[in-house]
Amino acid sequence: MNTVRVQFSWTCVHGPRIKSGVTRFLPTFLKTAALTLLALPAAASAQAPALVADKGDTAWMLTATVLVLLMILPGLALFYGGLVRTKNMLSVLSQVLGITAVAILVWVLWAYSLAFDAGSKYLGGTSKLFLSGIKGDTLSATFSAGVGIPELVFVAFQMTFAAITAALVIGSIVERVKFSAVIAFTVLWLTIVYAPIAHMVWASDGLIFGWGALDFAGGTVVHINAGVAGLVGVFFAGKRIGFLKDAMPPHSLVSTLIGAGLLWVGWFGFNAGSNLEATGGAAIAMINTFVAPAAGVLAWMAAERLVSGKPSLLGGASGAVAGLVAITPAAGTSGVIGAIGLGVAAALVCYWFVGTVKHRLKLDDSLDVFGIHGIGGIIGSIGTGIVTAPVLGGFGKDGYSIASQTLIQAEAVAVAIAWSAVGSAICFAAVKYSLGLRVGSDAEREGLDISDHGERAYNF
Amino acid sequence: MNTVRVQFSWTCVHGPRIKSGVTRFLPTFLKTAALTLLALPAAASAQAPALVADKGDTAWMLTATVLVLLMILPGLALFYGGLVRTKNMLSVLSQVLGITAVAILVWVLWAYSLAFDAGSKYLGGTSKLFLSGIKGDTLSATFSAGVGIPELVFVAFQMTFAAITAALVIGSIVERVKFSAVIAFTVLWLTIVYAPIAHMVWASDGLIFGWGALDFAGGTVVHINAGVAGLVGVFFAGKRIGFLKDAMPPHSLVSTLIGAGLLWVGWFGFNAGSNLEATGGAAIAMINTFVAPAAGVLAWMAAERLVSGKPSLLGGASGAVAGLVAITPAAGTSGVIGAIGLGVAAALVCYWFVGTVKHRLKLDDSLDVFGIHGIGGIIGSIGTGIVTAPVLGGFGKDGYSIASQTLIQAEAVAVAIAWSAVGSAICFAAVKYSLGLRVGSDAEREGLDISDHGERAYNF
Amino acid sequence: MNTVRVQFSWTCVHGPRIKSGVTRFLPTFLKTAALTLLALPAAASAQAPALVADKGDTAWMLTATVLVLLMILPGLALFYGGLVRTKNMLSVLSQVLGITAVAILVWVLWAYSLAFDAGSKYLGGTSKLFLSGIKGDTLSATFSAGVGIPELVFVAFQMTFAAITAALVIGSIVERVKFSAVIAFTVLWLTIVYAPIAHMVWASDGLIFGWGALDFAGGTVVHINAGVAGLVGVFFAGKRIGFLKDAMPPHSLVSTLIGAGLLWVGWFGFNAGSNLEATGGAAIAMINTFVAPAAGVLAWMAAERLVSGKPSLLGGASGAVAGLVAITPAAGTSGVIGAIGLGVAAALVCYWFVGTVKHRLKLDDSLDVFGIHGIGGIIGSIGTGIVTAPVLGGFGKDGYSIASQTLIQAEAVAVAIAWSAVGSAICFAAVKYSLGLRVGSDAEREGLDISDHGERAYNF
Amino acid sequence: MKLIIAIIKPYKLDEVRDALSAVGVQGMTVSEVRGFGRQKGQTEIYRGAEYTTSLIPKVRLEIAVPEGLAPTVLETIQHTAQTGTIGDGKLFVLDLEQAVRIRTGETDDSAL
Amino acid sequence: MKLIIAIIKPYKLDEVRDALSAVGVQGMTVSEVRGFGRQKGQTEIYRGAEYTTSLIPKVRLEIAVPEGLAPTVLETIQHTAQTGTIGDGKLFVLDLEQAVRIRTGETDDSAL
Amino acid sequence: MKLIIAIIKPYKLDEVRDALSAVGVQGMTVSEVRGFGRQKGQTEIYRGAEYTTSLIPKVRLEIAVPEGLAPTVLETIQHTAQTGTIGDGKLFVLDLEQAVRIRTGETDDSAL
Ligand SMILES: Nc1ncnc2c1ncn2[C@@H]1O[C@H](COP(=O)(O)OP(=O)(O)O)[C@@H](O)[C@H]1O
Ligand SMILES: Nc1ncnc2c1ncn2[C@@H]1O[C@H](COP(=O)(O)OP(=O)(O)O)[C@@H](O)[C@H]1O
Ligand SMILES: Nc1ncnc2c1ncn2[C@@H]1O[C@H](COP(=O)(O)OP(=O)(O)O)[C@@H](O)[C@H]1O
Repeated sequence: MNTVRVQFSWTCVHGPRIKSGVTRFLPTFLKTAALTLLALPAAASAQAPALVADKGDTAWMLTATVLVLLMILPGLALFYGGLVRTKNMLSVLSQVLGITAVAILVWVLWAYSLAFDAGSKYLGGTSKLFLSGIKGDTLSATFSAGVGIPELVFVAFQMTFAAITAALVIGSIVERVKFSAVIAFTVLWLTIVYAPIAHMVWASDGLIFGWGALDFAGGTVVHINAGVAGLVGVFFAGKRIGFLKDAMPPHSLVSTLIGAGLLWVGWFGFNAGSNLEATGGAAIAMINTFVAPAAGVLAWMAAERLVSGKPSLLGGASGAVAGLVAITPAAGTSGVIGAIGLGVAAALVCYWFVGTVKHRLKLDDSLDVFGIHGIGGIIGSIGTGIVTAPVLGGFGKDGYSIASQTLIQAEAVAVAIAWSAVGSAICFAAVKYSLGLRVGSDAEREGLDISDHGERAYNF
Repeated sequence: MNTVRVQFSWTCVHGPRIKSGVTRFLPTFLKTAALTLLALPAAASAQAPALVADKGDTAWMLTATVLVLLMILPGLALFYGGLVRTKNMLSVLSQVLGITAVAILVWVLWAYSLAFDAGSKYLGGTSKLFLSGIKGDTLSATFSAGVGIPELVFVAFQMTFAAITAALVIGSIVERVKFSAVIAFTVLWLTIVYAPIAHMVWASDGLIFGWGALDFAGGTVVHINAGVAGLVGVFFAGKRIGFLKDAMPPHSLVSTLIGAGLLWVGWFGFNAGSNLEATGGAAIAMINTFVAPAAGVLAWMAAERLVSGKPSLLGGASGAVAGLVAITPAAGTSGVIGAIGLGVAAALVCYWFVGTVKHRLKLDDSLDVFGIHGIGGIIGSIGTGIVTAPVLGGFGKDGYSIASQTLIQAEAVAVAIAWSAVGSAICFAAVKYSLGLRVGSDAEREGLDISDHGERAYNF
Repeated sequence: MNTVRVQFSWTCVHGPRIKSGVTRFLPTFLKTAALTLLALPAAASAQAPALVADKGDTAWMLTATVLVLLMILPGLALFYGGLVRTKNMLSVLSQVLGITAVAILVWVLWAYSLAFDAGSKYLGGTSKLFLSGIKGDTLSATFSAGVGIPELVFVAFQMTFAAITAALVIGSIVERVKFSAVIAFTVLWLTIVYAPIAHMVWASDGLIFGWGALDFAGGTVVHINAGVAGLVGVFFAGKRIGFLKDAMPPHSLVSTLIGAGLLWVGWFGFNAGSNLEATGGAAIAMINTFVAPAAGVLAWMAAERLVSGKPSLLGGASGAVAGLVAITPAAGTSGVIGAIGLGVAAALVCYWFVGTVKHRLKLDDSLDVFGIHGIGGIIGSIGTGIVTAPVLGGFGKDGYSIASQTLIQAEAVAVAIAWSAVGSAICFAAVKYSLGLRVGSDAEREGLDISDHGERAYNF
Repeated sequence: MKLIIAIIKPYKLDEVRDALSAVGVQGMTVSEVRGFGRQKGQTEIYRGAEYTTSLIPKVRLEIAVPEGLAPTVLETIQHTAQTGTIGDGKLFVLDLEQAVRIRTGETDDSAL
Repeated sequence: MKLIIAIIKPYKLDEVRDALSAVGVQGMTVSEVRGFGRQKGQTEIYRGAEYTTSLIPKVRLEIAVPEGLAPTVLETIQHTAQTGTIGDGKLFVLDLEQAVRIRTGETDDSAL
Repeated sequence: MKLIIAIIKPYKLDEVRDALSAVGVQGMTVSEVRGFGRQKGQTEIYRGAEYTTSLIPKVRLEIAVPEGLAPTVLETIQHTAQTGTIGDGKLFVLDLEQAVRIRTGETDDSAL
């Protein structure tokens, strides 16, 4: 039976850095994880216990995977689509659909191998190109010794992460970039940005994983990465015609709310699924994924109430997303009070950024990819170092040091930002100077639905 | 390992009231439940067998919890939102979102403890405030001896029940009440109405549980409770300007249908999830949750066909919800024929109520919370006494007495109505005479989207 | 404990036709299936090992069932509804809702028994009318020896298949047929077309199952069947007034995209659920259900780009559905490369059919039921014979013969087409000459929303 | 004949229609428009970006009336549609040369 | 020049437009309106509450034509839009003083 | 007084409104219309079925102005709305007999 070893990095804090006596104070489910990991770096796959799959885990991971797809289609498509003007609605939906399709194929053809096959510190290997050698009974390791899940489920679960991350990016450059450019960008970006960062953070031989950084469900890999790429995209694509001059209110906040709801619903697949098993660890991730966005909703709306007098639906939805983004890296290790804190912090800072800073900078990050995923991801990733502390109700080990863990977190964030910035710039430049990024200005005025797709969203 | 004992009341009918010889005739899964319960009141936790969690159960309960959130966001938000006028669409969506957020926080901070911690007959204790002491490996008992699920999953599952119940209430008073009033009301109401009723009905030391009333998934706790609270709300909030004078057709039955579909889909989490295990008991609940609403759809549409000549989509959707409401308390114990009967009965009576009685009473229960959830809940809760009977294909024990069980059901209904009515009146009064309930009449005419939230739902 | 034996036909290829020595080369999960089946035809239920249910399987099958309902409501309803003109939106939603409701009741009352009870080669028996004798602990066999799932879950899972198939049919005749006609048709059609075909293909004593045809999740039973019935429907119902003269653009591609997304999401329940267990077999089905539609999206959009210059959202969504349809029968046995091939092939042929052939034939298959489900289903069902081959990365046994399996597939397709065509013609004729199929021409011009249901979809 | 164009507040529509029926107007044509004028629009804020719509939803009535009925109609609308707050709207009167009822071909006063 | 306003049944739009093209009309402006008149609206029932809309969807055409073309246009529309059932609509003719083509600045007849 | 009807391209609306404010126009009424004219519409293709909409989204302005202001208004719109490409739109001028401000009952020039 083939087995692969993939470990999410958050457990690594219990890895080489901790003495085994310490594990006595950990809750059982963390103990198992810790013990596995203590054994890991030294023993490698040779000594690894034979993996056995539990159908309960498989059932949950199948479900979690489906939930992440729900986040993208129709979730993110609607969330984003509702925020643009009517004339660009279909272009957003098409781009999200097209990116998802292309990401799925890139993933099975090469990106999974580059991200999760054993390789260097920066990139995986090539032995799993085209998923070769992976059968129905090939298992991937989970956090618990001897427990595996079918590798194809792991492939599919991670595939949805790659797809949503790529789809998130374009939120900053909608209403002006070409469909073809977006598709080409996705192929490049998943290859030279996403796969390496996923490898560094989540593969057991990855650089950042080796540092012991915590990233339960993708604070760096997904959110910071997408946010930074989006920001870079704005520099390459430029502002929309009429930015800060014409009114560009969201054409359907109803779509946006449907999308926000589906994002929240699907995020349980994202976060609780990242536990890889149907255990109390998933339950911790689940409860945190309820409270952080709830706190985000209320914090953002409260801030609006104070600042502009009226709490808005878009504010509430934005607060939910900010809370979800922030709790993502901490979902498995934070306590509920910490999660509330993260949700509030992320909502307030993001509100300040997208409501004030962004306009001052005249930054046309159209749907606030950087403002919410980037900023929220940074707050969450660094905050994970804090909320994991047992004194704050977190599920870190005894003797957990906020200072040292937070430093590691900050280093991880720095690497993710740098890699994403440079890599994304390369990808955007490549597309810009080959296919071109933007549609013509007449086409932009007319709307991308007609000019790029020859369709109209509504014919009431 | 911490364990908590929470038993849903429907099994109690096999508790102290039955002689153990009788259990020989029960299907296995009920036997186990019955035996557990026989042991319960006397033995308490001291003698309870150590609980073990099965990953299959955990997988199902994680999923079920996600499904109930789907019912609320975007489900209920769209179902309700589609029924109001365009100018109030966002206010409905915002209120559902805000209530959900606040309910989640109230639940983890104090309401879970008040509902499910051991306490008095009327209210739980305070040892679980802030979920203190609940870790990833803390288990809650299910209906089967020795089988537990992670308590945090139970907390999350029940949290979604609290949230949807609070959100249901406001259907009767939309298009006129303030966002802030709704939020304040939710905090109070979950505390003094929802938590006590949940405790009375579902906690093993609760009053109504002790009587042996059957409420599998929330006929009294959720539907009667929300319906009555909604009715009380109408008295405090008053009618909408223009009620029975201006045309107020639903602004988007498409939204309403999306919502109805998601409610049905999510209701499987609600009902089959209330089995707490992935067993044949969940399968019974699932099949009933298919047939009762299906019967409701057809019964309501048939009634419309006879009365006004045309079966309508809104009628079909309303029939589905009425059927879902009615089967909720009986989902685990009814046979399919009984479920069909309940679905038909609920649809017909609710149709008559909202189509005829309500207008005669000049009652502005705007979205028919009382008319469908209240009335449907009463029919379901009392009908549970009937359809559980084995002679009607139900899964009650041999020697099951329709008369005596139905009497118990009626008593439970009476208590739920009384408590909800009085408690809700207190909450509404408190809000009305502090913050005020209604927006000004100009604001109401202009629509709450602009006046309360400063946004517009659609900018096509 | 009652047990029933239901086997999906794809495993049958490993049945009587293979020598037991061959099983040594199969992946474990297929081995088990193969061994079970080797024993089956001879030994029958007498010798069958006692079935035991695993909670992980039950959890997954509960989830899968819910996912298929999500495909119908709101999935298919929105997908179809978005494609019609505003004035017929509610009629489509109502028809999908009504069909679903009626299908559920027909299924539990008689169609499940006719499809899955032991009977003749063409039709099941009557011992399970009204689901009689099926309790919470009655189990159905899966593909693995000794592994069962609660039969009520199997009933529910299969019920959703019947419902969606019936709902698919009406896509060809929307905007002109009466609600009452659609309901009556559904009752007849499920009885004399769907139940027999399901029995022939999936029941262990069915004709086509006996041939060893592969149909993992319903290529023949669902898609070819619905497509052919839709085509027959066009002949009976006739064209819409104004067909090929008036512009009839989709009124809301946003609805269609939401529907397409939910179809894709729910299809994992459909395909991976058809594995009946939470194992690597479900993982194979899942990964294929990602890549085939992804390939379909890109192939259809690429074809549009070449032919008309612009890749469209509707094209992408159509490609996704074509890919999903085509992979359905092959989901459990195809490798990812084969799945990509099937997705591309289906998308291109369907594109050519609906974009060119259909207009030449002046065929008013309004929403392309035949063009996508019929054609895509035929490609998938026959293609299954090819992509299952191990040389192409498929999971067929060693010594697998593409030629002979493809021949069997073609025969199965031929029978499905013939039965569906004749049976559907009988059903449509019966309805046409009793109730009548079409609304009056004024009613059609005014739109069915008002004329048939007395409602309006949007009152913005 | 006169063609009277009235721009009014949307929620006054039902009232105005009823009042006009009462004075003998048998038909009118209504459209949704947006008005720009003294009345200031609401400020909407979306994620911190402020939009002040100077274009406010109004309803536009187009009413063809026989010469003699025009003054009554004007007065009726002015009365009914008035709330006394800014943005109540305008009445415009044009000369109508000819009117035809499509169904019957009747013309002028008898077409209205 | 004349400005002809035609209120017709929505599904007649395509036919009328084609017929007008045929008689030499080169442009028109179309809007969706709701008409109040002799034609009674449908009764819609939502959960038992009845709403009778007296406002029925119509299409409004605005066609500027040279003096000489006006009679033909009127006749063409009357012919094509007629179904003989109540609610077929109206034709109104106003005097048009001036017309300008924005693109070129051409005026009057040559602007149409 | 004159009633000026301007049919312009939708994205020119803001510019035109600002320009008119600048020359002293205090109000106008805007509606969304679809125009038929020399400008050809886009071809939309849905699953292979081609639809060429000859009806193109335009914005219609209705502006009542005192006699004296009319020429300035016409010129301003013509200037601002012009892009030089086909489909820029039209200006129509009608004679306006009477105007009333509903709120105050003021009439004619002072009502505008
Ligand atoms: N000169 C004008 N031409 C056409 N319509 C006008 C004109 N002035 C105002 N209107 C219309 O009348 C409405 C009300 O005008 P406004 O100036 O806001 O209030 P009031 O009439 O109470 O002074 C405007 O929204 C606009 O639709
Ligand atoms: N006096 C009027 N002024 C303006 N529009 C009118 C008038 N009378 C009727 N209309 C328009 O003409 C349409 C048709 O009129 P109606 O009285 O229903 O039928 P018919 O013209 O066949 O008698 C109405 O819906 C309305 O839009
Ligand atoms: N005769 C007409 N009557 C009314 N509106 C017209 C007429 N001709 C053109 N229009 C309007 O003017 C718009 C622009 O006209 P078009 O012929 O396309 O371009 P251009 O004015 O540049 O020649 C049309 O879309 C239509 O709304």
